[in-house]
Amino acid sequence: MTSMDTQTRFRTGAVDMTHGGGGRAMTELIKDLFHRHLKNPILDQGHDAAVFDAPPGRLVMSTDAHVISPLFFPGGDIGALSVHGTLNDIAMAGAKPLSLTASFILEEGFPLADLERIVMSMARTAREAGVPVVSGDTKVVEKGKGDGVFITTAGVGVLPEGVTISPAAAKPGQAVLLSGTIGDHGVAILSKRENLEFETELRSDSAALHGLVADMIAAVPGIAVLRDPTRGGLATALNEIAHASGAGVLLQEEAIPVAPDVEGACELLGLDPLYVANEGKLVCICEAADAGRLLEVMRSHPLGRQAARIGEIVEDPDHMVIMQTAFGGARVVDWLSGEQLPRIC
Amino acid sequence: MTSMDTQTRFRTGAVDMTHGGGGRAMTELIKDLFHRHLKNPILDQGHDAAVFDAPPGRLVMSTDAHVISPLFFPGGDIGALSVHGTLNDIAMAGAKPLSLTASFILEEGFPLADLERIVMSMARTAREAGVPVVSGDTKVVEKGKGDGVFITTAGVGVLPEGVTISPAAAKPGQAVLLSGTIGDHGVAILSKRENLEFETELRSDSAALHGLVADMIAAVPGIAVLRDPTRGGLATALNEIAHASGAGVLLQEEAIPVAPDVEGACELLGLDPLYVANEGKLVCICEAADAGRLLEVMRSHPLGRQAARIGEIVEDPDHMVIMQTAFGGARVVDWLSGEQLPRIC
Amino acid sequence: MCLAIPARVVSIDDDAMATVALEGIRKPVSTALLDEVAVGDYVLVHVGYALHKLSEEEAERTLRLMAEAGVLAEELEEMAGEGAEAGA
Amino acid sequence: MCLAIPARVVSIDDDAMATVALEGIRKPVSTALLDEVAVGDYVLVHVGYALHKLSEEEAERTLRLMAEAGVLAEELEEMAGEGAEAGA
Amino acid sequence: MKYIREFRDGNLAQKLAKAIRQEADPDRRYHLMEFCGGHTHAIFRYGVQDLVPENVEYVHGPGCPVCVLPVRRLDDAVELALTQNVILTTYGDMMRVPGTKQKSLIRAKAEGADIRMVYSTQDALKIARENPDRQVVFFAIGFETTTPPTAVAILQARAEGLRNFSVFCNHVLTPPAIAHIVNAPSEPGEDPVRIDGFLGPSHVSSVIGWASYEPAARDFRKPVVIAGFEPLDVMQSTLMLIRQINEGRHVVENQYTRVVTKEGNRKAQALAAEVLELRKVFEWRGLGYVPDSALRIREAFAEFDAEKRFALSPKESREVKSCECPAILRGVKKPTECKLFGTVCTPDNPMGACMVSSEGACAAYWTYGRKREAVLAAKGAAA
Amino acid sequence: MKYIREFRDGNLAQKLAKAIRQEADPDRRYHLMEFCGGHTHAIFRYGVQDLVPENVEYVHGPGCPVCVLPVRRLDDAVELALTQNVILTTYGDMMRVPGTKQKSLIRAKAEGADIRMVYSTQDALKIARENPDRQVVFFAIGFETTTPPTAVAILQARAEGLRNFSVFCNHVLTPPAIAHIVNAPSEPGEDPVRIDGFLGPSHVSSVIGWASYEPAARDFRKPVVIAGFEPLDVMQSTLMLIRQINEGRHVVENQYTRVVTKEGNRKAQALAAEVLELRKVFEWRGLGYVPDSALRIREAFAEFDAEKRFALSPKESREVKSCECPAILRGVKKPTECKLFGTVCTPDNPMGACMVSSEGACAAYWTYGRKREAVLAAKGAAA
Ligand code: SF4
Ligand code: SF4
Ligand SMILES: [Mg+2]
Ligand SMILES: [Mg+2]
Ligand SMILES: [Mg+2]
Ligand SMILES: [Mg+2]
Ligand SMILES: [Mg+2]
Ligand SMILES: [Mg+2]
Ligand SMILES: [Mg+2]
Ligand SMILES: [Mg+2]
Ligand SMILES: [Mg+2]
Ligand SMILES: [Mg+2]
Repeated sequence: MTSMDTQTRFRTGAVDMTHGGGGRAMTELIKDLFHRHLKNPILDQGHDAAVFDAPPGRLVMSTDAHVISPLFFPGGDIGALSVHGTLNDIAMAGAKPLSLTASFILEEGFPLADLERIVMSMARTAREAGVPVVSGDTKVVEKGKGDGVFITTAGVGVLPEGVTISPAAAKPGQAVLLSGTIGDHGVAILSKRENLEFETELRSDSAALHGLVADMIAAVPGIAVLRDPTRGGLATALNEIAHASGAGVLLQEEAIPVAPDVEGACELLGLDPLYVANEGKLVCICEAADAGRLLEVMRSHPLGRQAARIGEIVEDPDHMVIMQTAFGGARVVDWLSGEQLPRIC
Repeated sequence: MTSMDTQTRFRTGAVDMTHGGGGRAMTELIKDLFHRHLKNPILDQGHDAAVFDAPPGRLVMSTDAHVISPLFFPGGDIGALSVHGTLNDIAMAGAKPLSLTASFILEEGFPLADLERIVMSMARTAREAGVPVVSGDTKVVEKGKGDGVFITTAGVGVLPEGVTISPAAAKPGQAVLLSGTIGDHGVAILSKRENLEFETELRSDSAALHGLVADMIAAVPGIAVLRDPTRGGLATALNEIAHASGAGVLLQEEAIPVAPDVEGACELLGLDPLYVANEGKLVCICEAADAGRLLEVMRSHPLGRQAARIGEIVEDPDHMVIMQTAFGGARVVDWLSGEQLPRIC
Repeated sequence: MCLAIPARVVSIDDDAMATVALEGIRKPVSTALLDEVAVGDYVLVHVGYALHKLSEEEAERTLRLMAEAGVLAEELEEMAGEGAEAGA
Repeated sequence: MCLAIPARVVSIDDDAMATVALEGIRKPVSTALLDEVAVGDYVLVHVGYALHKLSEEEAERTLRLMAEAGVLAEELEEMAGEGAEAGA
Repeated sequence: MKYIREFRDGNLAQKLAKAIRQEADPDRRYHLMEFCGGHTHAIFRYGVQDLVPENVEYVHGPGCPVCVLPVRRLDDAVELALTQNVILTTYGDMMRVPGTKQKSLIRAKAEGADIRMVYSTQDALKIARENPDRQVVFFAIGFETTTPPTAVAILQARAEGLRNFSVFCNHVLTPPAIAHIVNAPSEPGEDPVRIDGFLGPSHVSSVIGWASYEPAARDFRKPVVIAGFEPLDVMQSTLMLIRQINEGRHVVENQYTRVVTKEGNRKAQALAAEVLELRKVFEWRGLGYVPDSALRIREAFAEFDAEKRFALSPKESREVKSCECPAILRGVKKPTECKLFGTVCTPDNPMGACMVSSEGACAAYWTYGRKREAVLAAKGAAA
Repeated sequence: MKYIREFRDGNLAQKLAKAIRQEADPDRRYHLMEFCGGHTHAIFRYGVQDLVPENVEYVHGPGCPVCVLPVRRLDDAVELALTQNVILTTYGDMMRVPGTKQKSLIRAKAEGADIRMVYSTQDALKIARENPDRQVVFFAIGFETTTPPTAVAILQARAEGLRNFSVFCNHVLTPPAIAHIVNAPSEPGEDPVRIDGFLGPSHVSSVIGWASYEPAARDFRKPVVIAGFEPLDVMQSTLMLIRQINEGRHVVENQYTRVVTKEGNRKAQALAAEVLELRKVFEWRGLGYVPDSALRIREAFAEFDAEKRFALSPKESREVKSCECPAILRGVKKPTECKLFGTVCTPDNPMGACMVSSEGACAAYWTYGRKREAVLAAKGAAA
């Protein structure tokens, strides 16, 4: 009989305040759940902080909190998403991700079975991405002070020599590339929202982009900007780039790939696909001369099959995003104002 | 007129769903609040991920979610605490912290003035610690799905050559040192809890320990274990060390410094100071021969004035923590079972 | 105002409900406002209700008229062009 | 059972309440259960109520008795020791 | 997207553009009021203005239910949500509209009010069923299109015996609004509204039928073309209006024949009439008090009428002083003539409903129409 | 910490230890029942057992209000919280006690019940005031010490007209329990309880006065020493008991004179008696049905009685089968004699109340007393 011989009950149990109290129940949960599934030599150190070797190069660091509802959705769940989200932010700096941390805020009453499913999904995702979760944390909040589970991940990566990717680097004349269809993630999520329910075969595009990015950088080390158009969608990512670089963006509506179901759902709900979230797409801005080469590389990667050149960077003292419509007119693609809400008029 | 000319209203406003929507309100909040107060050249890159140079050495990484209530308490607030928490976890590996990330989960309706106060406190704390916040994230959840604000920080540090600190390194015969009084943070928090309210001059000990740790390592590079006894208090930290190392711990009750107000509050509420949280204390385990030298170094640092040798590591196949009481008996200092709750019997 | 979109009825369900499809999207809508509705009909969907049937013949006719107006205009323009040339 | 702790009354407040101090801790407690209570009194605090006054004289007397029992025991032990020695 | 994408075709647009250029008399101006925000939206979203000659001018009308709702009614809804402990359900469109002192439903929600966005009145009923010990109020807005679903919900609530459901009814009617605009004396100092013809409501007409506009066309001698909401519909209707104007005719024509009939949807009309009746007078933002222009819940359904179930305090509602929404809704001013436009008032910080609703003229100007010079310059640079 | 720390002094402890060794007859065993969990706690927390001779044995009694509460009453509280939409307030001690199927209040809370820990009945009143549209129930447990604060709260609620406050009353009385233990026939197959004397309740006695135990001492010919809860109090009382036993006396002596008087706190007694009255019989965990051993709310205060206000369903409550709490509470078995102790049943996963309450004998054995060999070995290694 040691002092650590109880067992967390995953099949029937629920999170309660004792799982966050710093006592044995918490230690058990960490051992039986997090350490078990996320197992790797660095995490196994069992320290509050993880120690690991890093190759030489500048470091890249990022974090994202994940608060999605529903927690499970077609094509993913909060666990996989929280890994992809941070890996992608690191990849968008052109860096190779080295390690991740994961911090959980659990709401009292959350089923342990769901938590285990989420952690297993995180573990699978991290394994597939080849990036270990090296350290973590768990807190429990009272019922009504959380929403099931929030996961904040942070990551560290290392930047190869000679790569300088930044949203401020966009210059007039450069080409704007997009790795695939827009809006898949947002519509997949909406399809499971209570009171909106609709059916679709559409799945979230949630994916880790650092492999694609590595191929792209290998082909064209001088890429100017990479950005994953997540919350706020393509429109927001491009406005951020315009804002950071001081240039304008001119898009061609016809060139932007949109899945039919995304178009359909947006028409039904009164949304604009340009503002709908993606979790496995990237925008790339590069010299016009490199665009063809990059598109080729992107299209030969599974996550870039539908890559397209969607526009260019232009001079614009007001750094706006303008789109030539398929109809033959032009419109401003502005910042989003607040959340996009389904609407009736 | 640019496209970014509105202003977040800090004096009167409150967080609403638009601040998390990925649109302009969110971008404004990030600019007017986070970037303004946390300003540093790395954060100013304005990318989703931060790029920075790192000195050579193994990397150390850690994360903690902070969910404290109340958000403001004597001696600190969630902002300062979230910086200290992660810096300390990195310091407990013996590392020098390089950079932090901060991820906010805001509840709809949270006053922007409070948020600004918290961010300013974070900024001050990070500045004093000499560690920049290099990247961040903000999410907004609906009212009733959060609790004002949760902050998750992550940090990266670099480990000097020759330092190997780990909870598994405790060996029989080594000395157990403690940097000061226990329970100050927990009691300061309790004093502001609704329905428990009592008055005390006591302040949380929330502090960044990496400076103290640097002095200690400079004096004795061969320190075996460092641990900050946070949630679950000293008892939990020592049980974790015993569990990781397979040794036992024998404490001397008389040697453990406890502030009079902590004793008083614990008597009133039926709590045990050994299990009450600290946020600016460390436990150090070292060769007995080094104990005197380390105590001297600790006592000459402002955060270690009351440092004491509180016990030793002993052989124990059941790796328990035992305490010789001032009264003359002995007791097991077990893992905490669930949260410590104020009690009547 | 009054965002409404035509979608095809793919099934008639219980309780005055039907399922409509728009591309791969399938959504239940109320048919309480329609006298009769059949699978294959296109209906105008507004706030979760089928508001009116869409006439496929009329839709085709409208598109034809648009094209014709254009053709007519092109002819007229050509004529105008000739006239202008003639007048030059 | 019945966790209760002596604390000193530092003020008499409104509504049958008083403030007690234990080290630097000050806490309001109900005095509804006491007939009379004055600043300086030590009272036994249980679930936020002052349950009883503590008699300082009796406390001192108890401590004296404890010490005396010890002294007596020591003397007896010495005698026993002597006896043992004597018996050896 | 059958019957949608065809009506957004760029080639057909070029053809219609030519036809319009052919028909439009270069020596006169055509002031066409698009009554509906749906038309406004299509014009800006697709850049229709780029395709019609300079002398064809679209004048934005009051056909946005969000924009015409008087502030007092919104304040009432906010009060209901904040003080009566109800679950207030409403369409997403209303969430960000500023009431007195900029208080919107989204801010009331942040203050703790239980406000839930619904996509359909069916969802509001569902919420009522799931929360039997809470009062659930549906904050109903909209024109004749959106009215029948409200009536159906009330009938269903009665059939189910749902005692915790009620409707705060703000449904308004389009024909009286059109009549009011053509008929209204201009305000002192204001230029009279010049309107040569109307792009008539499309989806409203699918319910009430195009014949409903015949009195207005006849009495005020203005041509009306019932126009679909796709950009080609707008262009074809423009062409039809220009022809009527050129020929001096003023009848109701129906461009949107694939959906709109002369008599509309009789069943929907009957359901609405069973539950709702005319209000003697109702306030419209911009238009003031318009007789016989709105609906209320009939006495027989009084138990489902939130105005009767809850005591709402009389209030001093105030709009932002310099907001020109009223003049814009009457077609007298353009958004760019409001001195708050784009400086104090933006979609992130709207001062009036016209800046919030995606069909509001100010929002449309801001989002799609602002700084057309920059747009054109950018196009030039890219070419 | 005046009047606290002095009574934990290690030097005095050594002196008293010597005195006990002197007085205790090595040829006999002393079975002393510490009635109260407070004594149990002190004995283990400070290591008192290390200081008394081997033939002085402490037998743990039923004086822990959490431990003796029958599962059905806890199940009732869980039901109240889960099905009646009340705010259930209770002392922290009750939160983790397992009911039928291990369902504790903390688990009910995780399932969504609104359960709030309070430190005082004053806090429960405050919650009732702040939530006028919710029913607030105070789940009252405790012996005579904790009873008067409950009575005060009910009187205050009546005075304030607080209509949403009620009490689920589970207060029990110590003298009948003592009588029951000494008097009880052992269960079949069980050794009879051997008790030579009692460490009597300390804080209970401050309310009811030490004279309350005179009948028990006299009738059952057992010495009783009212003992304080500090470790020196326990040791001095042990000495006093040993002397009585050696001398064949059986009276009530008062060690805890600094707080306990012969008659107790008359005002507290009167307040309790105004609101509460004897129950004819009440179930105690371990002891079974004990006559005149508990209190209920008088008819005059019926509106504050949660048992009258809420209809609770009759239920089949079940304790874990092999849990030996009942025998342990009667002093017949030790925790280490329970086969679940330390394997299936631990403080993290308690099977019985005795493992939850910090005053429960099983919890005390686990936390402080488990594996004393290891403790002693460790001491040896360190020496
Ligand atoms: S720009 Fe704003 S303030 Fe001006 S009219 Fe439009 S909504 Fe009103
Ligand atoms: S150890 Fe557990 S199961 Fe055994 S008697 Fe104690 S509480 Fe009951
Ligand atoms: Mg990030
Ligand atoms: Mg991100
Ligand atoms: Mg990103
Ligand atoms: Mg941690
Ligand atoms: Mg929740
Ligand atoms: Mg950490
Ligand atoms: Mg930590
Ligand atoms: Mg730590
Ligand atoms: Mg982010
Ligand atoms: Mg909350």
